Amino acid sequence: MFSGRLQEQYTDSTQQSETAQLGMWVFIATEVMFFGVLIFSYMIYRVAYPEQFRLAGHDSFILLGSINQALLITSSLTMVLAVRAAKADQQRALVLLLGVTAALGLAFLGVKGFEYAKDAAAHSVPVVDYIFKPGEHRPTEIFWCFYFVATGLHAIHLSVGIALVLILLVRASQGAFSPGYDAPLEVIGLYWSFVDCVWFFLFACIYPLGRAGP
Amino acid sequence: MSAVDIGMAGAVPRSYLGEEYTLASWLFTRDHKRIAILFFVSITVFFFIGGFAAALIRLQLLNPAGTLFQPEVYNRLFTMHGIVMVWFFLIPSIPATLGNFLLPLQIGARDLAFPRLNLFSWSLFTFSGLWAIYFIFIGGNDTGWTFYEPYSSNFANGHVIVAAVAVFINGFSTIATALNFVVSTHRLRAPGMTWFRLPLFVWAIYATSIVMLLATPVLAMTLALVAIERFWGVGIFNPVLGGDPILFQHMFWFYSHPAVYIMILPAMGVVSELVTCFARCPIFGYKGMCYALISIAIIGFFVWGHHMFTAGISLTSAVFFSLMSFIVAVPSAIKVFNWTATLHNSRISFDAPMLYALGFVGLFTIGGLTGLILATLSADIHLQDTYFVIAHFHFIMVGGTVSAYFGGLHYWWPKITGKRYPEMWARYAAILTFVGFNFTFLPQFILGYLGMPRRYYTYAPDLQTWNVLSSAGASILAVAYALPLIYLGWSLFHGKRAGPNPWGATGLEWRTSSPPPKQNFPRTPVVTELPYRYDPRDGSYTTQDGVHFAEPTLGEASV
Amino acid sequence: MAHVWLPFWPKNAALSASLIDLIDIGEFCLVLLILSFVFGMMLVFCLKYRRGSGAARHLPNPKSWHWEIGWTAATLVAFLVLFVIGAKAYLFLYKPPAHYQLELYVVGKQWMWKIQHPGGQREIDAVHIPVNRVIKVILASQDVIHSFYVPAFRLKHDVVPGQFETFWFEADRTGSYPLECSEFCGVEHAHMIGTVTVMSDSGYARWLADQGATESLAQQGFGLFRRYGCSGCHDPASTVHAPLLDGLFGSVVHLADGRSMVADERYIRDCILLPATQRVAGYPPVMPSFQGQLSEEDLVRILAYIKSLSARHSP
Amino acid sequence: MSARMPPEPVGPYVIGWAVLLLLLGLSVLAAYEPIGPIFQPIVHFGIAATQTAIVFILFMKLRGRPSLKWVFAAAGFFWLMFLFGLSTVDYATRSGFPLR
Ligand code: HEA
Ligand code: HEA
Ligand code: HEC
Ligand code: CUA
Ligand SMILES: [Cu+2]
Repeated sequence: MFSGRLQEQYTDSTQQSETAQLGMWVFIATEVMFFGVLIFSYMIYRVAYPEQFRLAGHDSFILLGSINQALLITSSLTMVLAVRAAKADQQRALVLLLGVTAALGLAFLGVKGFEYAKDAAAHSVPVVDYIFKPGEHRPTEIFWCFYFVATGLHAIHLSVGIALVLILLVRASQGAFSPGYDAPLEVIGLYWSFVDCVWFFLFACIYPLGRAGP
Repeated sequence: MSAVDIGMAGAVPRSYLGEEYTLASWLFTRDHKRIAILFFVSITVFFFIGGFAAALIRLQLLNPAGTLFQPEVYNRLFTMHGIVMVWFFLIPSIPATLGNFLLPLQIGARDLAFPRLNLFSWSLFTFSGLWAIYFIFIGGNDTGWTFYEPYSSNFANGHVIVAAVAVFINGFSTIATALNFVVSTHRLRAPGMTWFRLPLFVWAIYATSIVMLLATPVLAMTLALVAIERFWGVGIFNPVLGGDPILFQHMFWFYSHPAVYIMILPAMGVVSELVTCFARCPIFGYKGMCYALISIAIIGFFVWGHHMFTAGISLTSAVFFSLMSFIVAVPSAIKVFNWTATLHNSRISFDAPMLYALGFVGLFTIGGLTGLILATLSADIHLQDTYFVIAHFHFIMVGGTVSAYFGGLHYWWPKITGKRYPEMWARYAAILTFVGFNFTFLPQFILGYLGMPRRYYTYAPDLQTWNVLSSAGASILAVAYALPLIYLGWSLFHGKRAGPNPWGATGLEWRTSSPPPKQNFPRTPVVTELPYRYDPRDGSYTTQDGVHFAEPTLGEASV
Repeated sequence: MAHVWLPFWPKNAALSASLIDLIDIGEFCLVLLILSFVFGMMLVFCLKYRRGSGAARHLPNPKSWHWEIGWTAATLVAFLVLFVIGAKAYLFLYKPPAHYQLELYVVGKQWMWKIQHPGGQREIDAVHIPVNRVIKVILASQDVIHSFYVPAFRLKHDVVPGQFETFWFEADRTGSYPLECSEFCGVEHAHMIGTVTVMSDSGYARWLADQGATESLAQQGFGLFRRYGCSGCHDPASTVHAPLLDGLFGSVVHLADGRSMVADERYIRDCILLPATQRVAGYPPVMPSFQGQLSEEDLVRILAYIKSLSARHSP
Repeated sequence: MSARMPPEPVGPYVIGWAVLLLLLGLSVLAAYEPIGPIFQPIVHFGIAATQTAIVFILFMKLRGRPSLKWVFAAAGFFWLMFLFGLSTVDYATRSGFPLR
């Protein structure tokens, strides 16, 4: 999918690039199902235990979650600008923007790690160290299970994205991309922006709960 | 038929088999045909592992006291049997081998859209297969292939996490292959190959791939949640936390019912090819067959609750799911009737692939009709989780899909290897499969109605007769399945050379040499015809690129 | 009584079995009919149109949809008929009964069935019931999912941990019949079996008396109600502002978050184990959770006690 | 894709980025407003969906002529509706739900 030359089953590089993008869209459809079913299970319990989820959500750190969302949104911008730079044959800008994208992704992971540490300090890790706050009962643990599974899987996806962007960075600095050949950038750009979208929904699941009083 | 006939001027290019001989040229190939062979080898290994477990199951059930194996061992046997057969054999069987080999050929492409992804898919499959073998060696697990909560996370004794990981990785291999098929079908069709000129096998693989793409991620997530719950000790299905075990069933069957159509749709595609070719008559209702495939794929997503009729879902939803289960059977009925109608006004020769195909139609119909009985709400209260269910799905999956798989394998064997298999032996094997199959699984319907629950290592003594019959049948079946392994292997070295189109079939895959060259076609074919332009009056046919031929002499293959 | 005249037909001992058998026999006949039709056609065509035969063949007709529409419509109609019949019977058989003459409390546990009778009699892997009585069964599981299956009644219902399931049956012949667990539940799943003994009224009365039960289930429940401190709050004399449980069972309860529920077995179970999830409107949220303190069997006893309160007070 | 196109304007991307941040701010603000248990999920998931739509259309270039890409971009979401919808048939009518 990422080799530079035209493969034998294609007639021209436009067909090849379009096809690669289509492939990524199909993959994104499967990712929607993957995260969608997790959010589905969350919704079932949220409807069943509204009060408990409110209490549990109250203990999440909305400031960190928001900072992270801002980081991701910005990284999506730099990623799409990187693709644009390649199309305009601006090699220095391309390398720079890819670098910024990866850095923003790493910053997200850093903040996330810090947030996990704070969750642990607040005794919100089921089984390992979990203390019920006043009014809380067992279903709050379901909320925290969901929290760790969902954000963990998202972090794994993001790490894969960072690795891919770093590969692109190396290849871009070797001058691999040109206005005539940017399919890998387009494809990985799609992936990157999609991982960003997943976060929008996780944010809506986790952080706004239980902030406004009953 | 000379090389000129099939539009290949000059020297015949070297076949994909003869390109290179090193191991690396196989393991790192990006040729869809070689990858198909790689898959073929892998899943054959798993078929025999799963079949070995089946043999042990039937051995245990010879005796009502169930003294051969400890209960723990028996539970691990059927779990391993189910997991291996479903995920490591049947789901990849037709798509990843025949599909991989034939899809590009039938649409007139040089390869799939993403050859590296294709190889990656096989590597993932192998990796998951190694996990599965590791899993078997460390003793397996005892949850059944359904991993029901909360048993699998908090109570099971075996290696649930290892099993879940194996299936999880396997799922991504499935997704990669399906993605490749979908994109290739959209983008790489030869000029003139419109949607309604696609062979039904391509339609079937396409429909299957759509189901794989939309369903498999759900399984991946569900099993990930099970593994995490088991590892961590708490999780979202745990009733102690207020979790709902039935939610797990919803999520599992949202995948697993569509998955049973993943297992049957490709078989339907294969059988459609075989029936028309050997009946030398165009398929009856080609478009109806296409729509039926797609509607099975779609409606198949709305019926999952029929596995949960007795599990405590609401009565309203049980009624709804029962209704949908009946509706999804309508397109299957269309297919059965169309296959039968194709035989009308035809010119049938009973070569081994056709025998397998006829066996498929019969056994699938029995399996499908008993599926309807299970979908009838009142009947399912009695029959749920009994041997009736076991018989139902073996009829469809073994009598149906496995037969179709063997039929397709024989049919395309000359294309894949360039060699003819010994026809007489193959017919014996096909007939033996049919006989052995019915011996094995017909008694199980009776056992089920008499109330023998599944997953029992011991049973009431008055049921022994039926169980003995079933075990006896299974030993016939084992022979019938071992036979092709022997003579197909033999034909690799001693088989007669096959021409490019030994059966006189119309598809593009027959318009290149056997075995095909690495690039598939010397030059991209241009499609001008509908598929299946056979003439029953004299057996002549017109290939999809518009060349008319007389009926081939099938030699020993004619009746 | 299909087993009398059909070979290999299993014994039938209940209303439900007769009904299900009737539908199944009809369906089997239909299936056989269709099979012989399909197989017959295939056979005829295969013989008539085999390659060597001299049958007249014509150019395949141009496409007409008549046949396809015809058989699609026919199957659809047949399917809808089957669906309706099956669904009606299911709703009849699976709806919790409005009226019943006896209750049976069943707790499934790896790998045994524990049965409690309202009179306080207990048995393991054996069920004794009177003939011709509508019996309501309340199912609970202590660990994993089991399934309560009596082939002679053609009935089963899964037993799901974390909730009460209810269903009913009415046996109509005396005798003893196997009881099985049909949902895989672990090593000895195959040994989670027992017998259901259907007895005449007098035999049943004698059996009950012979069990030597001194306290009824509700009385045992009352003991627990005091022991676990429930009465400390729910007693009319208590100073805590907690609802009186008299007449609760079967009534409609309004919850603090605006929903209203029928107080059935599941509701009461959740009140005791997960009180935080359903606060009754107008009361302080002080009721503690008894999750992990009460076994399934004790829960069943308390439930029987709370139900008995309704029986006493409702009109 | 072909070489030597005039570079795309940066403006729309930057505006999109700003709107996304704005929506994030809105979401945080809404979290602190007592809007009730019904509106809460509607508002927050609505914001997430809007954000996703912006990213899909702008950053992931789903603009222009209708194409196959649209179908697959929508497929996952469309299909999730069946999972949510049909399971809800069960949960909404099961005795005891929402409490299970
Ligand atoms: C390839 C696999 C496959 C296929 C295609 C099917 C197809 C069908 N299945 Fe099956 N099924 C399984 C594999 C499959 N199944 C498995 C593995 C299980 C058990 C899982 C487990 O618990 O481990 C299972 C279990 C299962 C159950 C649950 C049983 C239980 O546990 O209680 C039910 C219930 O409704 C069911 C129904 C159906 C129906 C209605 C169809 C229909 O699609 C069939 C349609 C076909 C026909 C109907 C035949 C042709 C039609 C005609 C000739 C028309 C004329 C007919 C009339 C007019 C009546 N299946
Ligand atoms: C695709 C799938 C597939 C296939 C092909 C098969 C094939 C067979 N199955 Fe399988 N089966 C399942 C899928 C499949 N099964 C599933 C999903 C379950 C449910 C598991 C669960 O409950 O979790 C199940 C459960 C199951 C049970 C019920 C176990 C129980 O509930 O207690 C039984 C019992 O008879 C059985 C028998 C057989 C037999 C006899 C074959 C035969 O067709 C196999 C024939 C093949 C061979 C025998 C191998 C070839 C020959 C040799 C290797 C030569 C050497 C042979 C000998 C030494 C005899 N199967
Ligand atoms: C500390 C006091 C307290 C104790 C102890 C207590 N309860 Fe309660 N209970 C309450 C209050 C207050 C309510 C109403 C608010 C609520 O629903 O939580 C209630 C509600 C209930 C309800 C629902 C009543 C209705 O009208 O819907 C049931 C059933 C119940 N309790 C049973 C029990 C049982 C059984 C026990 C003992 C195992 C028990 N309670 C112990 C205080 C208590
Ligand atoms: Cu209990 Cu099986
Ligand atoms: Cu199904």
